[in-house]
Amino acid sequence: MRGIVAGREAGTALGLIVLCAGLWIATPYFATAANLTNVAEQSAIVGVIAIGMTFVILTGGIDLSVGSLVALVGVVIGSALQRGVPVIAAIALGLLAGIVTGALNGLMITRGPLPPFIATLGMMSVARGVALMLSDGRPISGFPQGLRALATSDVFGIPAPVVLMLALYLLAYLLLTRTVFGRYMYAIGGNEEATALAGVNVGLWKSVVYAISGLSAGVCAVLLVARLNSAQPIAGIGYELDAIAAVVIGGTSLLGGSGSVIGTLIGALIMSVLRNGLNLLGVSSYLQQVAIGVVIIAAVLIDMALRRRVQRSSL
Amino acid sequence: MRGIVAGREAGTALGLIVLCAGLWIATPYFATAANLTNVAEQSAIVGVIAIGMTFVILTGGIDLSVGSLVALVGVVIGSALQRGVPVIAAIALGLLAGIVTGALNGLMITRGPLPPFIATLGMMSVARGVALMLSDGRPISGFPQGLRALATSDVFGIPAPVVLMLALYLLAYLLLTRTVFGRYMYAIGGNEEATALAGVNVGLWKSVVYAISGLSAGVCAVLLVARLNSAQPIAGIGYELDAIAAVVIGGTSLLGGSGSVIGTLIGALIMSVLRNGLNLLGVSSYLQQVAIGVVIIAAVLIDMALRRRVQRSSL
Amino acid sequence: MTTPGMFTLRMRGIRKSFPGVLALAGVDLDVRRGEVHVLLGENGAGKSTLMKILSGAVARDAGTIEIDGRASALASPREARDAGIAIIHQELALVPEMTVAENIFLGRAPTRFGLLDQPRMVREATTFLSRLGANIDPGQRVAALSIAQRQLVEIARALSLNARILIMDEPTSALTDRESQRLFATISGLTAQGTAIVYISHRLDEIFAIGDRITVLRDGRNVATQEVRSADRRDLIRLMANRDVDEVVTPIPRRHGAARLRVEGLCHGRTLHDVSFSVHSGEIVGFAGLLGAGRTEIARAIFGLEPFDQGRILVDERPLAIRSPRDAIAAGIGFVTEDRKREGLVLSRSVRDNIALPILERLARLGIVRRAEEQTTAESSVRELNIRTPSVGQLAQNLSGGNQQKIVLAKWLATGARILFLDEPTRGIDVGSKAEIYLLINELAAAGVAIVLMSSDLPEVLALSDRVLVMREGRVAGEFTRAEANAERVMACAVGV
Amino acid sequence: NRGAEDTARPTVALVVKTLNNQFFIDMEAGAQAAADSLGLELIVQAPEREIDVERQMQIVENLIQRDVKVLMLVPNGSKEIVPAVVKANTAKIPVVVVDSRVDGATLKAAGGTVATFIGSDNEDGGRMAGAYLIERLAGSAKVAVLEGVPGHETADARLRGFRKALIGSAGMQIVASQPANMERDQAFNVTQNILQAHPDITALFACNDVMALGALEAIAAAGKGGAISIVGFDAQDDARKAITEKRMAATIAQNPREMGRLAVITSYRIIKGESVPAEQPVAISLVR
Ligand SMILES: Nc1ncnc2c1ncn2[C@@H]1O[C@H](COP(=O)(O)OP(=O)(O)OP(=O)(O)O)[C@@H](O)[C@H]1O
Ligand SMILES: Nc1ncnc2c1ncn2[C@@H]1O[C@H](COP(=O)(O)OP(=O)(O)OP(=O)(O)O)[C@@H](O)[C@H]1O
Ligand SMILES: [Mg+2]
Ligand SMILES: [Mg+2]
Repeated sequence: MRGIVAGREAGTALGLIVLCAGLWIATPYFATAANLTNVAEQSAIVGVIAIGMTFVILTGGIDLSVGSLVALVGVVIGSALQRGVPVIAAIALGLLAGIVTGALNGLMITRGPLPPFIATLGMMSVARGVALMLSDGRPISGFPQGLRALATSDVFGIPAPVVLMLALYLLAYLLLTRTVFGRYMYAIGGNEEATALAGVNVGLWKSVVYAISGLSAGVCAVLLVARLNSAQPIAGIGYELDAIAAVVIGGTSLLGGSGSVIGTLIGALIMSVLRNGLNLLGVSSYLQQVAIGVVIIAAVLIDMALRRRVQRSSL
Repeated sequence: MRGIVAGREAGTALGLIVLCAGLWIATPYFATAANLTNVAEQSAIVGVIAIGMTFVILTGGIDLSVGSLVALVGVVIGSALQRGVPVIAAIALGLLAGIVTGALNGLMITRGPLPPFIATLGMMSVARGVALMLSDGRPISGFPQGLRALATSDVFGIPAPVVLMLALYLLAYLLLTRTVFGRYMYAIGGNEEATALAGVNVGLWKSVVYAISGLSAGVCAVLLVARLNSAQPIAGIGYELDAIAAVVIGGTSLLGGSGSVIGTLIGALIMSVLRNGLNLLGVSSYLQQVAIGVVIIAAVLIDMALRRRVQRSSL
Repeated sequence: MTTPGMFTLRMRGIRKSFPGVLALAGVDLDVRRGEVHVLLGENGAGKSTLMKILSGAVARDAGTIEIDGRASALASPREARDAGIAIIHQELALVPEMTVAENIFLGRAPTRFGLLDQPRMVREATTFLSRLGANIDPGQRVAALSIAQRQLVEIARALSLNARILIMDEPTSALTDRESQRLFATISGLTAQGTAIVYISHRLDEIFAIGDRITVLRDGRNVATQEVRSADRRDLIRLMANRDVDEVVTPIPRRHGAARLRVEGLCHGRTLHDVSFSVHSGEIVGFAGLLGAGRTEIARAIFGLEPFDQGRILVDERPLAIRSPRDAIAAGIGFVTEDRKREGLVLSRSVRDNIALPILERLARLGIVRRAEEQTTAESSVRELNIRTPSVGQLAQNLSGGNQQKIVLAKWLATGARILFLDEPTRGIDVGSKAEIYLLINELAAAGVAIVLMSSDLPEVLALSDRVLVMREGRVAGEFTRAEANAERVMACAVGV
Repeated sequence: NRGAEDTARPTVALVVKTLNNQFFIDMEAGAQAAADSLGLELIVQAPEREIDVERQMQIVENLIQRDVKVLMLVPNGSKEIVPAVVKANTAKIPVVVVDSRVDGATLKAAGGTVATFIGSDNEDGGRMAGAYLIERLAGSAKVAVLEGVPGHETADARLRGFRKALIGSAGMQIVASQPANMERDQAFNVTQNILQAHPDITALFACNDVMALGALEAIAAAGKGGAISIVGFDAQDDARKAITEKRMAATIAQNPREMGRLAVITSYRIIKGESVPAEQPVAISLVR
């Protein structure tokens, strides 16, 4: 198993390396320290959501509501700050909103029981609507510097958002590989019935997973608000697809039960390196869409091919 | 089993009835012949795509590229007409483009083999880019009346698009329930390995299913172009989600293997009745989003509950 | 130390009905501490349902359960486990993507400071597996195991719970003699420590070997409970089937025609080495061997499921390139697979659809299924193998294990294959139906079908086969005619002494 | 192979809201023409979605890495884009703002500067549209409005302008105001539905021509062609055509080509070291 997981990530990693090598040759602006930092920073936004999404997908589910949650949490934080709530409190409030909404998804899915796709599709629409109502559809801005610092400050030259993202990925990695909860996620995704028969409280753990997804959407919202120095009710549209793409490019199976959070990180990097490269090369924005599609497909193809190779040789 | 299928649709149907009853009471404008014709006409667009989507989902797959295919096919037809190609030929050309792109999806999925989600996500981006390139991002318009007639003419007062949609649903229903191909779709979705072991050429049939999905996106494009009297490279954004929602609201399982196309039709109607009602009631744009989400969830909940009831009482 | 004879478990008036089926119509069951209590009954009698209720997997409609005199709800698997009840499921309940060790400790993995204790998990898994004499790597993914190996993992898991009441629902259905013997040894060890065991099996010999008392169910009702000592085989069968069943297989006299299938020098990775054999029309060739000897692999390779490295396959003496099951079926080959859940059935579809699947093209005109014909075909197969189902419209997943197995058989019989591979064809099938199936196999052979029988049930192989080939570590280790073949010789050859 | 990069021609970048919208395609055309005549290398980039500020910010950040000489920017969010502008400032890249303004207060607070603003005010455009309808319908009409993407600034500004214009005259009554997300097919459906509830409307204002044209088809399909005065925004070719055919009443022209041309010329002057005016208004005009 270890071997295969390693192999899986090797596949995605290779994809990333190929991409970077290509860009390094194609343009002198890519392989500069400044630009690479810049890329890492840009990957943080979707990268953070993708953590929760990895958990959800590992259990065989999906969460389409994250994009709207980013907006909702952002607006909650924004209006809290406007009412003079201290930054820390406002952030806590926002994250709480994210967790609660996520848990609500979990409840609908486990108690309903609704297909995750439907429950979160509905929530996607509801959360967006609520975000718009809370903010009257207007962006909220003018925040204390404390918040902004989250986006601007850095640790030994590494931007704070990147540090935060990496820390969260490390945490998620340990959670998945070292804890009972982690094994449950794999088990539920692999064979929910068997897991329930083994006496695992599947309903509870699934709800927790969706709550975590809500939380990671919340963290993303914090980063986004700090970055744009404004909370927008229409933020985050389409993030769910980017996050899912990162997860699947990272080698996690949409059927659940197999995958890794490291792969997801690489997947997220592939996406932002690609976008960065296309901008640097000044590719026409139409051609960019074609290129993005092609690379998503190519990345997974490489991954698959390499994984077969690994599995065969592991006999 | 017959009983259960009937029950499944009964559930969705009940949802639709409840919704209509509510609107009928809430506004005098809803239950008019003219308005109901409208609703039917508006449901045709997504309704047609949802047919192909039902097939894809029945086999355990998903097709995210349909929205972009609508744009691509539209642009192909549009530019053909501009170059003076006769209407019939232009339409044929467009549908062919749809089939080919769909088959391409199928090929990536069966030969790659790529997860349907990834293959079609990539295609979603590629097809959109190509549509934009073909049209320079500009809408194409000014078409012969022959095309327009597709949208404006009617049969005994029933708009042509509605007639076409109903005809296609009848066809799909027969295909699923009466033909070998139909059985294969259910079998593949239920247990692909066992089906292959029974000597079914799974790869072939899956490719056909995606080609059909491409075709139904093409037909939708024709209706859309005729309706708007213009071909737009940004048409169809988000249609994939509407179509999937219609399918799942219609009681088809995203895991594949069980579901029905009649349910999908009802699901599509629910979506357009809802949007229509919200407009008639003049609900604020923000509240509309909340309402849409709530209804999607409620519809499926009713469906689920009733289905359990039916199964219990089917003694 | 409690006095023997005191009840550990008392179930009273257990009722359970499913849509269209009354599975249990008020069943009683008493199990004593330290005894092996056998549950006997035809396919669909209600054995598994009763045990699923006892293990908290299924909710009962009515009835009470007492453990050591205390009433217990047993509303969830967790509750049952805490009450000291462990179960080996008939339909293996494992997580394919996870390792053997992880499966064994699923739901109660050992931890240190809240973190998983991987090494300890592997260590303990190894001990339980070796206690069963199974050399399975605890780090291996379950998906890569054969059905028999999976069954051993399930057993190891149940043992690791060291429960007071241990339910075994057909634990040996895919095991060969050797593993079964090891299991029985383990069982007597447990009973000696006072563990009560509820044992379900369709292999009567086992029951006489290890059982203390027997409870017979029929159509969800108690028929009898008696001491094994005083029990008589024929009576038991009559109690189960409510009719007389002739167990002795009398081979129908038949002529062996030309070689239908000839396999030459088949090699596949580490599982098959230079396997050669031939099957003639009207002949039944049995494959014996230990678990993992490579029988299933042969069938998989020939059926186009595993691209083999070397070797030729000739059908009617003409070399064939078989790349997919489609090719195999076109060449008149059928394959009753050992893993009905994963390879045999589309569980979410009806009995009808499952039986018709391989022959749909034949049942159709211009791609339109002739439903009347489909219906009659399905119904006649259901009658022929008396599959217990309310209707052919019932979903396969709602049938009992044995009846599911019968569907797989029916499906392939319907194709009218001229060469038939049967891999564990009677796995989990009751005595009565077994006899019918044996008869059927004989009739097929008499009708000129070439049959390859792969079974872990040695008596079965010996009774049916005209020739017996013995596999050992992927090689054909020996060949015996019906006259030469007997249990001792075959086992000796299989083990390699 | 740096060949492509270090041509003698200085590189300038134009980042618009999206290139799926005719308005910005025209702006690009105007800019490209000017760039060619002035011998400038022009990069045009845009997010896929017109409302995606964060993507636009990424594009700006990336182009800063490519050290373009001047950055011409059509912000997707007047306040949200400020951090990106500041980044450009720190990279010593002059910023030319086009069409939509960067919020002055926020910019000052963040210590950022822009070289100049070229464009016209969406709110004025909305007001102009309103005024025209009042005049055309003699101050009395039941009006339907097609809103843009809820919460999107450009459309909201136009809407604000339109509403303000109508405040004065009591006869002008907005009976329905619904979102159609700037899309043609949604505009068609929403209009169809509005006509059911309010068959008696005599005027319709859409926040862009794409929606206006969708409404046009719906009204025609309902057999009300000509009975309802439709006013759009952006003056797309199709809209101009519909107006000459008397199927549409009017639209607001912001002249994106001129904006693009002016932006590039300004950039050229900045590179040359010349000083440029802080405000370069581009006339809005009513096309009728
Ligand atoms: N989930 C279910 N839904 C509907 N019917 C069911 C379900 N589970 C079991 N049954 C029916 O209940 C009856 C008893 O099934 P059960 O599995 O207990 O039989 P069994 O004695 O274990 O048979 P076998 O020896 O084949 O395992 C059968 O007729 C079966 O079809
Ligand atoms: N479906 C399968 N997937 C992967 N490996 C398998 C599969 N079936 C068998 N194997 C492996 O191939 C080897 C031969 O197993 P096979 O099943 O052919 O033995 P067998 O003689 O059929 O005994 P049994 O079927 O009782 O295990 C074993 O090492 C087993 O682990
Ligand atoms: Mg059973
Ligand atoms: Mg086997």
